[in-house]
Amino acid sequence: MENIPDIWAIFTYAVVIGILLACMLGLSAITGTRRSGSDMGRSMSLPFESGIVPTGSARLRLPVQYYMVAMFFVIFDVETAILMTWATVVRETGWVGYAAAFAFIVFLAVSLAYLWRAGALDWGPRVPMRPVAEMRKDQVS
Amino acid sequence: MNPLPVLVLLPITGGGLAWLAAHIRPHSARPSARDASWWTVLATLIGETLALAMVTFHHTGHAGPWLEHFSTPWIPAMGIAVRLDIDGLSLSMIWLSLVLCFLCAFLVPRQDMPGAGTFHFLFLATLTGIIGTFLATDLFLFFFFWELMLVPMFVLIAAWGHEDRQRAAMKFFIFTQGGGLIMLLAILGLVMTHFRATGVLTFDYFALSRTPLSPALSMLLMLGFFIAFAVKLPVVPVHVWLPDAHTQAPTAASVLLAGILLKTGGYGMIRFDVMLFPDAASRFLPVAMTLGVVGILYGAWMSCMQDDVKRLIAYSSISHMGFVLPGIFGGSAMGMQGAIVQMLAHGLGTGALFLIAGAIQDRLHTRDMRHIGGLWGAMPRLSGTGLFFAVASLGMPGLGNFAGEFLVLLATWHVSPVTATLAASGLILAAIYALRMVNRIFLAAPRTDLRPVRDFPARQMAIFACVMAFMVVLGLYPQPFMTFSAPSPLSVTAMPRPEGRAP
Amino acid sequence: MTYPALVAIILTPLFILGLATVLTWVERRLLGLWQDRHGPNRVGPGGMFQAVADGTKILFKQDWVPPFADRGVFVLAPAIGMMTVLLSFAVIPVTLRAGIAGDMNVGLLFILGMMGLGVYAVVLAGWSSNSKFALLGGMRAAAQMISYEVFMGLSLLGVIMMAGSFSLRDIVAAQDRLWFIIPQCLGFGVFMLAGIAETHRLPFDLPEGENELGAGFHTEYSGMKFGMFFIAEYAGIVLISSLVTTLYLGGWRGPLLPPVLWFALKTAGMVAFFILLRASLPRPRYDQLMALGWKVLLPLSLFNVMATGTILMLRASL
Amino acid sequence: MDAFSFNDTLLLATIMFSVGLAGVLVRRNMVFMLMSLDIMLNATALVFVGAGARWHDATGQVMFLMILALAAVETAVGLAIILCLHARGRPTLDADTGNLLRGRQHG
Amino acid sequence: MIGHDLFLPTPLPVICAGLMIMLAATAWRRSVGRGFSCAGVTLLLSLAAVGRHTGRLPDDGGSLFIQDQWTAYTAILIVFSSLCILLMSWRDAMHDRDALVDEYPLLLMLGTLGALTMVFSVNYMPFFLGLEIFGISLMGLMAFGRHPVLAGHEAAMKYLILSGVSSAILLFGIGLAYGVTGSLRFMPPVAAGDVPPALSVAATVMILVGMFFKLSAVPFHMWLPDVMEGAPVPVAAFLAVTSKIAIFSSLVRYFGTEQQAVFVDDILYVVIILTIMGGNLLALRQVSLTRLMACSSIAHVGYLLIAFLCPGHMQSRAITIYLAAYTASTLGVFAVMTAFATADGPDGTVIMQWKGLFFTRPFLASAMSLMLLSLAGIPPGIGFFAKFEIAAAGVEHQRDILLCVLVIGSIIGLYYYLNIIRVMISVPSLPPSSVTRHVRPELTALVIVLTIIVVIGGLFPARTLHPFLPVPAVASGTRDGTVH
Repeated sequence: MENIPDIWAIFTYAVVIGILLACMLGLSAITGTRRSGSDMGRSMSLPFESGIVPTGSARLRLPVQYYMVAMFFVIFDVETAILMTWATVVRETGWVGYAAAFAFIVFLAVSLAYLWRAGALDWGPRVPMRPVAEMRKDQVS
Repeated sequence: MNPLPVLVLLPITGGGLAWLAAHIRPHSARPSARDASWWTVLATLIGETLALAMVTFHHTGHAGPWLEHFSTPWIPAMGIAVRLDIDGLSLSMIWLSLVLCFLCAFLVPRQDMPGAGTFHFLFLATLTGIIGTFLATDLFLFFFFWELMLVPMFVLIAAWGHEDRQRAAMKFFIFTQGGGLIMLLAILGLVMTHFRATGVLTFDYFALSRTPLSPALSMLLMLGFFIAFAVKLPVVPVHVWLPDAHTQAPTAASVLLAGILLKTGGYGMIRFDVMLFPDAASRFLPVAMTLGVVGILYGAWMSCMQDDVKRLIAYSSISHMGFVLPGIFGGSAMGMQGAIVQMLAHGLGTGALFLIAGAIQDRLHTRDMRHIGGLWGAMPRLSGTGLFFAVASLGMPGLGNFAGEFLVLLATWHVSPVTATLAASGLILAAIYALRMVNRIFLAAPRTDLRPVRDFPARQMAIFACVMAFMVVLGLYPQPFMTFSAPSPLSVTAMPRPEGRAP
Repeated sequence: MTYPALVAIILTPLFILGLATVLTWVERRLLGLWQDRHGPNRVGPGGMFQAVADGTKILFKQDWVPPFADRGVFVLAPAIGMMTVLLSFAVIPVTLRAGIAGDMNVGLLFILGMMGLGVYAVVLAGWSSNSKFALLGGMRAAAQMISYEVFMGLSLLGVIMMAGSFSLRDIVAAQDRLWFIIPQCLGFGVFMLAGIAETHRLPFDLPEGENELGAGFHTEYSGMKFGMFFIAEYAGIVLISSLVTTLYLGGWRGPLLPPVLWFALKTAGMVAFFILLRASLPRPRYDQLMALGWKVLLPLSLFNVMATGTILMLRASL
Repeated sequence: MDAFSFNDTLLLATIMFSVGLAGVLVRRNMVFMLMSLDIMLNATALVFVGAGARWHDATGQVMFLMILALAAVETAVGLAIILCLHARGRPTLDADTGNLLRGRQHG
Repeated sequence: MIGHDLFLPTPLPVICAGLMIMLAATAWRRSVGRGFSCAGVTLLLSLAAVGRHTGRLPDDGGSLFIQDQWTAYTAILIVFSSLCILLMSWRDAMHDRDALVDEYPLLLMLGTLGALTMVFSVNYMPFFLGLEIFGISLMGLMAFGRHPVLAGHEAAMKYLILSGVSSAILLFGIGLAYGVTGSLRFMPPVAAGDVPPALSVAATVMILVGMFFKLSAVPFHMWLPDVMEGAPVPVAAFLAVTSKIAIFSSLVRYFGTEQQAVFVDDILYVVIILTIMGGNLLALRQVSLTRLMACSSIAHVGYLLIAFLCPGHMQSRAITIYLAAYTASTLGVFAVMTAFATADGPDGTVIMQWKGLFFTRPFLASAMSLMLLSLAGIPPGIGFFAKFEIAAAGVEHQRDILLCVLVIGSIIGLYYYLNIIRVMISVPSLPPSSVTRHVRPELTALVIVLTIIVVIGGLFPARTLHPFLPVPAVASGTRDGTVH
């Protein structure tokens, strides 16, 4: 384990950064101006929505794509992790390792193709292409 | 060609044919086409009888007690083979079965029955199981048939029975199956003991009979067998299924149940309990006697309490089969003979009684004795038959039951006079319930206005007459039956064996 | 741990902070230059002290935590953002010797991990603000960053395969004959795009998207906490630039000049490139951004991995 | 010259595992249950890494990767199911409200 | 270095390839029929490939997979049951346009792949992989619920959480075992070095607990009825049959058939008693047929474990035949259920829907009765012989208490199986003419085939089953020969 000193160095570094950040936050807390009571205007206690008084909860229901991206990330990131183990030893594992990685990537690509075709990668509803004539008809009527 | 597998397979094949026959032209207008299924059954029974007759009369010249043997490997790895043997005991039991089946086939009303084909198939399948049970000398095979006869019987009761049929069928199945599983363990225990002692894995009855057993173990195994048979017989604490099943079953099934299925219990006790574990059986005698006496008295007492005809007969069966127990375990040849005769007589008598009760129910649509009465005037032939069998049931000297009961009581007297006395007092109760039944159904004033009902036709009366004749012969001159149906001792294995059996 | 190393450890974050602060000025000046207008030019010579003025202002602004926000998380979020970026610098080998833990054998993985943690900063900021704009911005940022993290990792596979190591110093050493930008041009392209998306810089700054979402995930932030997000972004630019330098441009290697200078030059060039991109490119729609990632970059980087592997294997076996 | 002995690793892993298990048992929010599950899985992954270090054997790390993949897939599938439940009109993430499968019983 | 010991039983790559082709085909253009036929062809191919393998078993025992009679046997069972389940779902898939069922055969194949991997593995790594592939594909399958959609998802979620917990426990045990022995070989750990033996005991116990969870043995059984009720009927069959075969086969391979450590025996003893009694008693109260089948499958696991606990010369046969009997009969029940279900009418999951079946559809009713009787252990079904063998194994080892439990359990079981037959016999509430029949040739064929298997297996077990008899794991010495 030759990188033990490295770990300690990084640890120290992290501590130093932590202290630094704490100083920054603390300093601004000390130096910053303060308002209290009636000085705090009503508008300061409202979330910013471009000048409109907010209505409803801020806990929105988000489009499903966000969740899908989360799932795909989880999957593909782990695939990356597995590929990385091969990446460092490409030459050592030889053609067998190459074949394994190749199969793996093919599987991955096929799954990606499947996801693509299934529409999982599309954001928003698919807008059907309509011929121009039809749109004209709509306008006329 | 060896007749034994034919005996076993013929009924089920016939059953299949009967089922097919009913399905070929089910809606034909001609009665002969509608009854095709029934004719097939009849043909099967006749064929079976012929085969049996061949066995009976072909080998009378031989000296050995085992009349016939058949063996073919089945599951060699487990030492399981299809081993069928027949001796006098099995033979007489099968004869009894056939006679009763004929009775059923002729007397059970067969018009307007839904699913006649299936009914006949199940009926014959039950018969297969029963005959298989009487013939098998491989313990696994025996168990196989033992289980096999339950299923069709279950369906018969559950599908064609009376009001509360399904609960009764479940009760019947679970009790018998539970007993069967315990017997399975006992069989396996015996086989394993034999395997440990000799290194040979076999289910052969004759081989297993030579297994060296410690007294405790043999007692345990004997009990395992005993429980299964006791459920079937039935012995008192485990009899609960019987009144329900008998009452709710359709007539034919009642006859099969009372006439034959109960006998498999007795047959099993003789063949397996006493023959395989003679020491344990003799040590078990006091318990068996107590159970027997309790059964006699309890059955008779309960029988006196009933209003339902079929229920009354069912309880009387318990009482009658109570005599079998001390007879079998008494250890004397006389007791054994008495038990066998009792079984035969009870099979015929009770079977006939159930048929009569069924006939009454078909005609009057009730089994409640409080609503029946004065049948003598309306149906003299039916009533006369009923009277005859009721009297047989109470043990009238000169009829089969008397011979059986007398022999058993005599044998018991030698062992334990107190028991014999108590058992004999059961006969008094028997007289009460039998006469009470006769009195209320046939003799008392009519309770309801009897619509014009059909009496037994002459054809049926002829059959009943045959049965009555049997009963009389059994009562007056039982000796031929006794010698004929004595169980073969194990030491004498069968006659010339072409295949050569593993020892 | 040696004394000089300790000094380096303490000075590095300060230096990076300073650099990032200065970069805010540099960027505005450069944008002015490229867009043919003036940048900040009042404070100090050439507006040089503009950054100092901004810093001072930020320090004295009100330390405001909105009452509707989730207080603890709200304060923590910018610190996390800052922390992950600064920590990533630890494994960057400025020269053969300089660098805090440049020898770390999983250096590249460490950086990827830190970038992964960086997502928390924006998500937590957006969530804890309890405001619709902030939440939407945070979610957009999260989706974008985690998506592009996948492609970034995959695009790096080519480099790792060629170098046979995760250690950044080994990777630089493997480029003694040829910079990886040439054999790995595909990977480089993907990595650049992913790097821009990771730092949510223009043109991929949809999480902030001021014309749609106010200021995105840091809408409710002000004062030093906003400043930290701001600084972290510039530190991120420096980080990506120095990573590109290390991974694709041969790191400190170069003729004549000392290694440190070479490294600084290359990094500065990359930073300038970032700013140039901002000056010249329009912003795509969000769905276009995601489609670009999943439908173009991912297959491309998979292809890159396979191609690199094939060539490596062929070369090894011939 | 191991940085941590196997027993220390094991201790840490056990603590993590217990925390995760407690989480699964106590939390009723399905997302939190998923997270607790991941903690449990990560604890087991830690055991493998520790054991691999003890025997200087790479298979431990291979198992670690496998567990990582498993955790990822399980999380993904779990999220998908939660999403479906949510989309089909179950407004809450509370696991206790799922009572469609109690089994109707006699009486 | 990897190239030398790439030992791979052929069914695995065959199914993998089939999976990829199917996935690509789905991506190209969706077609339910093609997906199903592709899956069927792949399963048939893999059935043909059982027993073959590529590469050669390395001498140093570092292999991940193994190929012997036991694996061949269980693999055949698994592929066969998958085929049956594919057939069962055919009708729903082809005639229910609302459901997006293109992925259904895909997931089914994936599950089969997982089960096969488990069966073939002699290393924790592929075992664990197989377990998870199986579990995760199952979650997907459950969500295909046709009628109460939410129920399917709820079932899947329940399964996810519980199987996740059990996987974690199992994995922790494996990790401990690895820490104790330094090897991932698939066998109970034997402590080496300075690690206290308590660790290896803990490892074994945790692995056992994990396996019991997956097998749904009693203290860990509560999920199975819920999950099976929520899942579509064919998926419930998959859960009840395939997973049981795969995990039980692994259990046999893991502990071998030799005498185990005492504590394992004790644990098993208690678990068996609880499992048989618990499963049967639970089943008594069910009105849903799928739940009832779930409970009965719990009980059957208990019976199987009795044979597992009785090493010796009966054991191998008992386990083999019982597995076959259980598979055929359970599949039969589910096949009849699918055949009974109609698209708009009753789906057969509630027992009362079966009322009067003997009069409306006698063939189905007879087949159903046969299967149920076989499960209950009554001739002429194959289950009779199987239970007989189990009892024989138990008697040989004088496991008296277990045998009593077996008998009591069987009697209770008899009650609820018969109860279904009773319901089928009772007079129908509807006149026969009003019952619409949807006769599907493939389902009829399936039911007939299974019926024949059950009857022939019950009447001639010697002829039909003994050629397949495997020599499980250690007892044969194969493991000793291959893994040192």
